[in-house]
Amino acid sequence: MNVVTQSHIPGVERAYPIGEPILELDSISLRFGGVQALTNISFDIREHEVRAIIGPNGAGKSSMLNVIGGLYTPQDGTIRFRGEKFANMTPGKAARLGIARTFQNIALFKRMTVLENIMAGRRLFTHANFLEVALQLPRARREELESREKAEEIIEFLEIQQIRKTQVSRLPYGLQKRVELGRALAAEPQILLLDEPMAGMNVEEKQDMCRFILDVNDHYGTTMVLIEHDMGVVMDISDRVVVLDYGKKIGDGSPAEVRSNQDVIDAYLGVAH
Amino acid sequence: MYYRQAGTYRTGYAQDMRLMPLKEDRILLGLVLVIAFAVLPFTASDYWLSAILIPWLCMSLVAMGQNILMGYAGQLSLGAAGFMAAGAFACYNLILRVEWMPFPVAILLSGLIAAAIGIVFGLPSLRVRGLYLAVATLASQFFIVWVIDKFGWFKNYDTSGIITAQDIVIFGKAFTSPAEMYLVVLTITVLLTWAAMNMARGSAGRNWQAVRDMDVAAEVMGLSLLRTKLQAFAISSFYCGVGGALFAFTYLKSVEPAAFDINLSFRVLFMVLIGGLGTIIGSFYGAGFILLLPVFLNIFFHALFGKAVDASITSALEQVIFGVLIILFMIYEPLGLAKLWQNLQERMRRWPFKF
Amino acid sequence: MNPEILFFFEVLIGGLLAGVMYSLVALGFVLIYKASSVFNFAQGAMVFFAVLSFVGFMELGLPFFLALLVTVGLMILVGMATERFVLRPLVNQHEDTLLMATIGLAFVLEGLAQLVWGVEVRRLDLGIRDEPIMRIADATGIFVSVLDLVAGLVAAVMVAVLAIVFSRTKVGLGLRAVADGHGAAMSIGIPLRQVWVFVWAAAGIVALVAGMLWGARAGVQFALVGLALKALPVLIIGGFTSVPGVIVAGLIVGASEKIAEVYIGPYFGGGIEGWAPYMLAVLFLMFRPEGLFGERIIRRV
Amino acid sequence: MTMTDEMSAGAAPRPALSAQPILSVRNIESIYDNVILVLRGVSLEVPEGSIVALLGGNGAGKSTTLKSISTMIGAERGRVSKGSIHFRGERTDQLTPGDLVGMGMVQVMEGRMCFGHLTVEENLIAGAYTRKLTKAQMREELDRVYAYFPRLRERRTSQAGYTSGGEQQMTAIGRAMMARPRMLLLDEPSMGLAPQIVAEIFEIVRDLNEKEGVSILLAEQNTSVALKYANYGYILESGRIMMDGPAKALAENKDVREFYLGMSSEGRESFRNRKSYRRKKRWI
Amino acid sequence: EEQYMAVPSSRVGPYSAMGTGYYGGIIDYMTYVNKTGGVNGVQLTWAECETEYNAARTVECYQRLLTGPNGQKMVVFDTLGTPGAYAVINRMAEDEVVLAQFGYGRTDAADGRVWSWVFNAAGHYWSQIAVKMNFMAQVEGGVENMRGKKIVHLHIDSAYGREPLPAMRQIAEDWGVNLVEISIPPPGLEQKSQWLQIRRERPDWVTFWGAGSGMNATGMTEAARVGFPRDRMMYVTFGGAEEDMVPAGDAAVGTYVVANVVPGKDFPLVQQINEVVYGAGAGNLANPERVGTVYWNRGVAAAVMWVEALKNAQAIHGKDGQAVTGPEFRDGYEALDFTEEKLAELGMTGMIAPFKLSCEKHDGSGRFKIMQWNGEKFDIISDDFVAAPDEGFIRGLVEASAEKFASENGMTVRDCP
Ligand SMILES: Nc1ncnc2c1ncn2[C@@H]1O[C@H](COP(=O)(O)OP(=O)(O)OP(=O)(O)O)[C@@H](O)[C@H]1O
Ligand SMILES: Nc1ncnc2c1ncn2[C@@H]1O[C@H](COP(=O)(O)OP(=O)(O)OP(=O)(O)O)[C@@H](O)[C@H]1O
Ligand SMILES: [Mg+2]
Ligand SMILES: [Mg+2]
Repeated sequence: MNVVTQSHIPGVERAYPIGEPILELDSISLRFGGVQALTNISFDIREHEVRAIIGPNGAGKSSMLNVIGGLYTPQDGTIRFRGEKFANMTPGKAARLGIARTFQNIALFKRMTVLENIMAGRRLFTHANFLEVALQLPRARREELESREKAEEIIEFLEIQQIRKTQVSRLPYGLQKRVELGRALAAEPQILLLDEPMAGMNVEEKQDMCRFILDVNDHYGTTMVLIEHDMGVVMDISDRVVVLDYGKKIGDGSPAEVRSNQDVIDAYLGVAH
Repeated sequence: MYYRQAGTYRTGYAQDMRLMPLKEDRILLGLVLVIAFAVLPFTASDYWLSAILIPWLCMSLVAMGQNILMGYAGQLSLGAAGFMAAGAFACYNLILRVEWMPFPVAILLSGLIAAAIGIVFGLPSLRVRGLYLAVATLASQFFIVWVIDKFGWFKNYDTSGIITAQDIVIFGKAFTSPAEMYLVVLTITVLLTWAAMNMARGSAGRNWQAVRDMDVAAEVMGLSLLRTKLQAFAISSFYCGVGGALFAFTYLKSVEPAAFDINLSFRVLFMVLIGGLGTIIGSFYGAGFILLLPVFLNIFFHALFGKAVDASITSALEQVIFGVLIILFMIYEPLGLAKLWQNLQERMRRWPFKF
Repeated sequence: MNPEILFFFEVLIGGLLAGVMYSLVALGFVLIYKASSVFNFAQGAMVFFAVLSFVGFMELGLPFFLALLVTVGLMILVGMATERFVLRPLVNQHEDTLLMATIGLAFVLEGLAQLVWGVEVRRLDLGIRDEPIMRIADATGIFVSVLDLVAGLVAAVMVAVLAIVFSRTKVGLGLRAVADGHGAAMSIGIPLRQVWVFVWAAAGIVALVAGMLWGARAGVQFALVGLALKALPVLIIGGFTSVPGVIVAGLIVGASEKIAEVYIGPYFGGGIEGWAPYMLAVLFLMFRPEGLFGERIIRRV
Repeated sequence: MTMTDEMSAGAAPRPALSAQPILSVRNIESIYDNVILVLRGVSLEVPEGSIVALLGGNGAGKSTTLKSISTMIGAERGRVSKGSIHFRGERTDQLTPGDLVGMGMVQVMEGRMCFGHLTVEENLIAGAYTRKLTKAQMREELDRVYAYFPRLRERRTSQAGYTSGGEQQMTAIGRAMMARPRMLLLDEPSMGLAPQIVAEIFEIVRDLNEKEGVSILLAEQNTSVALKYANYGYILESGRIMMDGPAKALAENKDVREFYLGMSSEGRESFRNRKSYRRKKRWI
Repeated sequence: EEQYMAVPSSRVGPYSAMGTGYYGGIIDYMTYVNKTGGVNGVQLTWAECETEYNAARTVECYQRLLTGPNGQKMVVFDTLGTPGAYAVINRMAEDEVVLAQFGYGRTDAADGRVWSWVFNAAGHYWSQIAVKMNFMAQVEGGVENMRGKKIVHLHIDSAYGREPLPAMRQIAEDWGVNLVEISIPPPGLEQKSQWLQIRRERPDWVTFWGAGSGMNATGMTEAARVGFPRDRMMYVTFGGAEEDMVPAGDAAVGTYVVANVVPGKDFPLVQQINEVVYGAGAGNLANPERVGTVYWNRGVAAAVMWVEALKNAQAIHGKDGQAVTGPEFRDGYEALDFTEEKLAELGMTGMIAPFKLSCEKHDGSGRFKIMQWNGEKFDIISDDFVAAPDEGFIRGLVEASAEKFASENGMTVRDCP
C-alpha cells in the first residue's frame, strides 16, 4: 500500500504520516422503513488521513457518518475501532473513543454564545460535579479556567475572536459552521467527522476552512472524515475518497483514481468537471 | 450616565469569568445587598416584610428552581407546587419528629427529599419532551398533594388536616418577628441564588443548555442525557422544596395541602416566562410581577375608587389589566423582564448613540 | 345478569360518556395546536366566556337560536381580535412566548366575562332531558340520558368534520403548513392571518359547544374554566396533533379513570380520579412519546 | 487603486439593462431588533426577465436583502428602516409576503425551509396555495415540477423532514415554482447540492427565465456558477454594494477572480496552498 | 368618631357568587348602621381586599387590612372560607384580632379556653352534621329507626370536606348507622364514578359536602342521572344557597339544606335595609334581586354580630361613642347574647336561633333550620331551629379536640370564670 508521506504543504515531511486503519466499516446496511439508506458498505479509514465521502444527494453520506458516530444503528455490519469490534456503537461510546463531528444542518447550541458553545465541547475534560460547581470548589474553578484557555486557543486558531460573546443564532451561516468546527475541536478528537463543512461558503471562506482542516490534521494528526460536494476541495485536500450512490459504494481510492472512474462521473460529477 | 463599559479592561480569563465582570454591576449588587440586609429589616413595615418581601423571596426561589429546569435544561414542567408541598410537609415532619433537628438542617433535608421525589417524576423526561412532558409532570403535582392530603401521618393526624408550622429556632434563638423571619429567608435565598448562578454559568449550566438547545449534539459530545436531565430535575425540585418550606414556615404558617394546588404551579410557570427563561435573576423579576402586580393593582384600585365603584367590577378589571400587561410584555420583550433590563443597560452603554 | 358484571358495564359506559365530554373540551386545544403549534392556555377561559355570553344574551331576551348565532359571531370576533392583537405581533416567536401570551389572553377573557355578565351562577336549559332513558334502563339496567347521547353525537360530528377539514381540504393543508413553520408558510403566500382567525374562531365555537353541554349540568359559572385540566390527559394520550385521537383518548381516559376510582379508589379513601388519568398518560407516553395518534417528532442530523 | 473608486462609484445603482426594472431597491437600510444594523444603504435593480446575482461573503447581508425585499424580515423582528423597494412599480413596504406572492414574487429561503411533517408532494401542493387550481391543473403543475426534479417524484410520499438535504432543497425550489411566479428570490439555491444537481438547478433556473420569462434575483456563494448563469451581478460586503456590473465583466475582474473565484493569474489555485496570513478584502 | 372594619372579600373566581353575596350583606348592613346613627354615634369605615378565596392572598389581605386607612387597627376578620381561616388562625392571639368564623373554619375553635380569639357564632360543622342526622332520625321516625340505615357522606376531597367526619362517625356508631365516605376530587364538575358507587351502595341518605356551586349543582344533576331521590340528600351550608340550586334546574327540586341564617325578604331588618340602603341607591349588590338570599342574609347576620359586639365592647369598657380596640372588641363579642327579645328588637326573629357566647363557649346556638328547594326558592320545613341530638356530646368532642391541639402546640389553656 502506498503510504503518503508528503505533507499537505508540498516539499515538507508530514508530521503524522498516514498509518494503519483506525476505523474499519464492514458491510454496513441501514434501512429506514422502506428507504434503504445504506447497502452493504465496507471501507476503512487510516490514521491521520483525510478521507472524503462524496456522492449525490440522498446517497447516504450523512447516514454513514451517523452510523460511525453511533446515532444510527445499522441493521447489520460491524464497526472496528483500532481493531476492536463494536456491534452497537452509541454516541457516548463514540465520544469517549475520541470521535467528534460537525453536522450538515448546523447543530449548535443556539441560545449560547460562541465561547459557551466551544467550552461545552470540553465535556469529556470536565469532571467536577454540579455541587463542586455550585460551591466553586477548587477543582471546578481549575477546570473552568482550563477549558476557557483551551477554548480561547481554538478561537484564536479559527480567527473568531470578535464574535466570542455573540449568541450563535445571530451569526451568519458560514461563521456558525466555523464555530461548530471549533466545538468539535474542543473535544481534542482523534477522528473528526465533518458533514459538508463548506456548504454555503464562498471560495475565500472555503480556502480558510480548508486551511483550518489541514492545519488541524498537520498539527494534531487528527484523522478527518469529510463529506463535501465541492469537487475542487475534495480533490485538493483529501488523501482518499469513497463514493456513494443510492446507498451503494461505487468508488474508493485516491482523488485521481476516483475522478477518472466512469461510474463516478456518470453518477455524480456529471459533465461539468 | 453612570454606566460605562468602555475603559473596563480585563487581564486574564479568571477575571473575565467573574460573576459580574462590570464594576458598576458589582457596586449595584453590593448596594442592593446592604439595603436588603441592613436597611429593610429595620425600616420596612411589618406588612411589607411579611406580606410582600417574604413571599416574594420564597417564590423567587421556587421560580429559580422552575427556571433551572425549564429555562436552562429546557424541560417543560408543571410540578412546582407539588414539590413545594413536599418540601413544606417534609420540613414540618422533620422538626416534629426529630426534636434536636435544627431549622437549617431541616430546610436542607426537606430540599433533598423534594429532590429525590423530583428525580422519580423526572424519569419520563428521558422519552417524553415538550408539552407532553409538561402534562406528564402534572401527575407529580396531583399525586404528591393527594398523598399528603390523604394520609393523616403527614399532618400528624390533625382533625382538620392542616399543619401549623413550628416556630423557626436556630441555635436556641427563635425567629418569629417579621423582620427576623425575613432575614432567615433572605439569607437562604442569597446563598441559593449564588449557588444557582455558579451552576448556571459553569459547566453544569452549559450541559443543561446543551441538552435544551440540541440534545443530539450534546449526546455526541459525550454528555449523558439521562444524568443531565435528572440532575436538572433534582436541583430544580430542591429549590422548589426549600422555597415551599420557607413559604409555609414564614408566610402561610398554617398550611393545608390544598394550598399547593395546580394554580400555584401555573403561577410559578408564569413567573419564569415573564421573568425570562434561562436567567437566574429573572426569577426574581418574574416572581415579583406575578405575585405582587395583582396586589398592587388591588391596592391601587381601592385607593382610586374607594367605595365609589363596586369592588366586583374593579376585581374583574384587575384581571383584565393583568392579562393585557402580560400580552403587551410578550409582544414588546418576549425574552422577559431580565432581557428588558439588559437592553436598558445596553442603551445606557451606547448612549447617546443608537447603535 | 350478574349484578357485579352489570355494574362493571355501568361504570364502563359511565366512563365512556364522561370521556366524550372531556374530548369536547380537548378538541379546542388540538385545533389550535395543530394549526399553529401553540398550546392555547386560554381554551378553558374561552369555554367559560362563550357559554356565559350565550346565557347572557338569552337573559337579554334573545331567543335560543338567535342567541346562539350572536355568540358564534362573538367568538369569531374574539378569534379576529386574538389574531390582530396577540398573534400577529408575535409571528415567528418561540412557542413559550405564544403560550405565555395565551395565558394573558385567559386572564383577559375571564375578567371580561365577569365584568360584562357579572359573577352570578346561571342555569342553562337546553331543553334536553338529563334523566335516565327508562326504556334503555329497563331493558339493560344501564342508565343513559338523552343529553349523554346528544353529547356523544355532537362530539362525533365535530371530530369527523374537523378531521376532514385538516386532512382533505386546502385550508387544512395550509393549517398544517403553518404549524410546521410560520416563516416558510408566509414565504409561499399562505395567509397566516386568515388561517389564524379561522382556527381561533373554530376553537371558540368548539368551546361554546363544550361549554353548553357542560353548563347544562354544572351550571354556567367560573368553575368551567377548570375543565381544561380534564382535557390535558386526553390531549397527551391522543396526541396534541390528532383530531381523531382526541375522541379515542377521551374514551380511554373516561373509562379508565372511572374504573380506577370505583374499583381501586376505595382502598385509598378515594379521590384518585384527580391524578389517575395523568399517571395513565405517563404510562402511555413511555411507549408512545407523541401520544397514540400524535405526529412523530422529526429529528434529523 | 482601482477598486476603491470602483466602490465610491459602485454605491450608486447604475442604469442596468435597457428593460424597465421589475424590482428596484433604493438605498435601503435594514435593522434587526432595532439595534443590529445590517444593510447600510443597498441599491439594486432587477430588469424584467433577467437573472441578477447577489454575491458576497458570509454575513454580507445577502439573505437580509432578500428578506427585506420579500418583507419576510418583519417576521424576524427586523425592518427596513430607510429607503424604498418597488416591485412592478408598487411600493412594497405596506405589503405582506402573501400579497407579494399574489403579485408574483416568491422567495426560496436560505436553508431547507420545508414543512417537515408534510409529504414532499403536500409541500409542493402547498406551494400553489395562492392559486385556484382544479385537480387536473394541480396534477399538471406537479408533473411539471417532477419533470424538473425526478428525484422528488420518487420521494413524493415520504415526509419532507426525512428526506436528504439535497432533496429538501429541491422540494423548496419546486414548491416555489408551483406558484408560477413572475419573479423568484433564490437564497443560495446551490447550497449543499451535488455538482450535477447544482448544474441541473441552474439549468432549471435558466429555463424558467427563458421559457417562462421569470425574473430572478439569486444570492449565491458559488460565484463561478452564479456568474455563469446571471446577466448582471452585484457584490455585497458588510451591508454595502461594493461593485456591480454585467456578469461577464465581473467574471473578468481581477479581484473578483481572486477573492470570489479563487483564481490566481495562473488558473485556479489549489485549496492546498494555504496562505498563512489572513487576507483582508482590501476595499473594506 | 369612626370604627375601622376589614372586608377580605372574594369577588372573582369560582367562589365569586358566594363572596359577592356574603360581603355584600356585610357592607349593606354597615351602610345601614351608618345611615341610622352608627354604633352609638360611631360611624363604621371599612377597607376591602380581594382574596380570590385563596389562602396565600388571604394572608396578604390580612396583613394589608391589619391597619386601616385611618390608622386604626382591625378588630375582626372574616374570610368566609376554611382555607383562608386556617391560613390566618394562628396570628389572631398575637395580633389581637377576632377571627369570626361564621359557620365555617376550624371547629374546635369553639372552645374559647384554647382559641380565645376565634369564634364560631353561627355554629360549626360538627353541630351541623349532628343536626342533619337528627333531622334524618325525625323523618325516619326516631333514632331507633336509624339502626341499620346507610348514609353516604359525599364530600370534596379536602380538609373542609372531612371536617364533619369525627362527629359523624361517632354518632353513626352510637346509632348503629352504616356510614360510607366517598370523596370527590375538586373541581368536581364531573361526579360519575361517585354516583355510580352511591347507586351500588343504595344508601338511605346522602350528606353532600361540596364547595363551589359547580360541584354542588353537579351533585344534584348527577343524582338525577342515576335516579337518586333528591329528598334524600342534605346539603352543607356552603352548598345550600340559591346559587347552588338554580344551575341544577329541576334536578335540584326536593333537595334539603340546613341554614344557620334563614334566607328571606320578610324579616323586618331586611326590609329596613332594603328601603334605607337600596332605597337610597347605596346597595352593594350589583343585582338588588339578591337581597334576602342565603349568602346575603348570612352576611347581614355576621355584620349584626360585629355591631352588637362593638356595642357590648363600648359598654363594657365605658367607651360609649368611641372606637374600640381588638381586645375590647373580643370581650364584646364574647358577651354576645342574642335573646328572643334582642332578635325581635333587631327585627330578625326567626332569622337566627337565639344564643349566648361566653369565655369558654365560642360557638353559637349550633342549631339550624331545615329547608327544601322547591325549584323557585327554599321552603322552610322545620318551623323552629333543629338542635343536635345531644349537644353536650358535640361540645365534648370540641373540647377534647381543642385540648389535644393545645397540648401538641404548647398553647396555654386559659381558665374561664
Ligand atoms: N432519520 C431518517 N429517517 C428516514 N429516512 C432517512 C433518515 N435519515 C436519512 N434518511 C434517508 O436516507 C437517505 C440518505 O440520507 P442522507 O442524509 O444520508 O443523504 P446524504 O448523502 O447526506 O444527502 P445530502 O448530500 O443531500 O446530505 C435519504 O433518502 C433520506 O431520505
Ligand atoms: N434574525 C437576525 N437577528 C439579528 N441579526 C441577524 C439576524 N439575521 C441575520 N443577522 C445578522 O445580519 C448579518 C447579515 O446576515 P445575512 O444572513 O443577511 O448574511 P448573508 O449574506 O446571507 O450570509 P450567508 O451567506 O452566511 O447567508 C449577519 O451578520 C447576521 O449576524
Ligand atoms: Mg447529508
Ligand atoms: Mg444568507
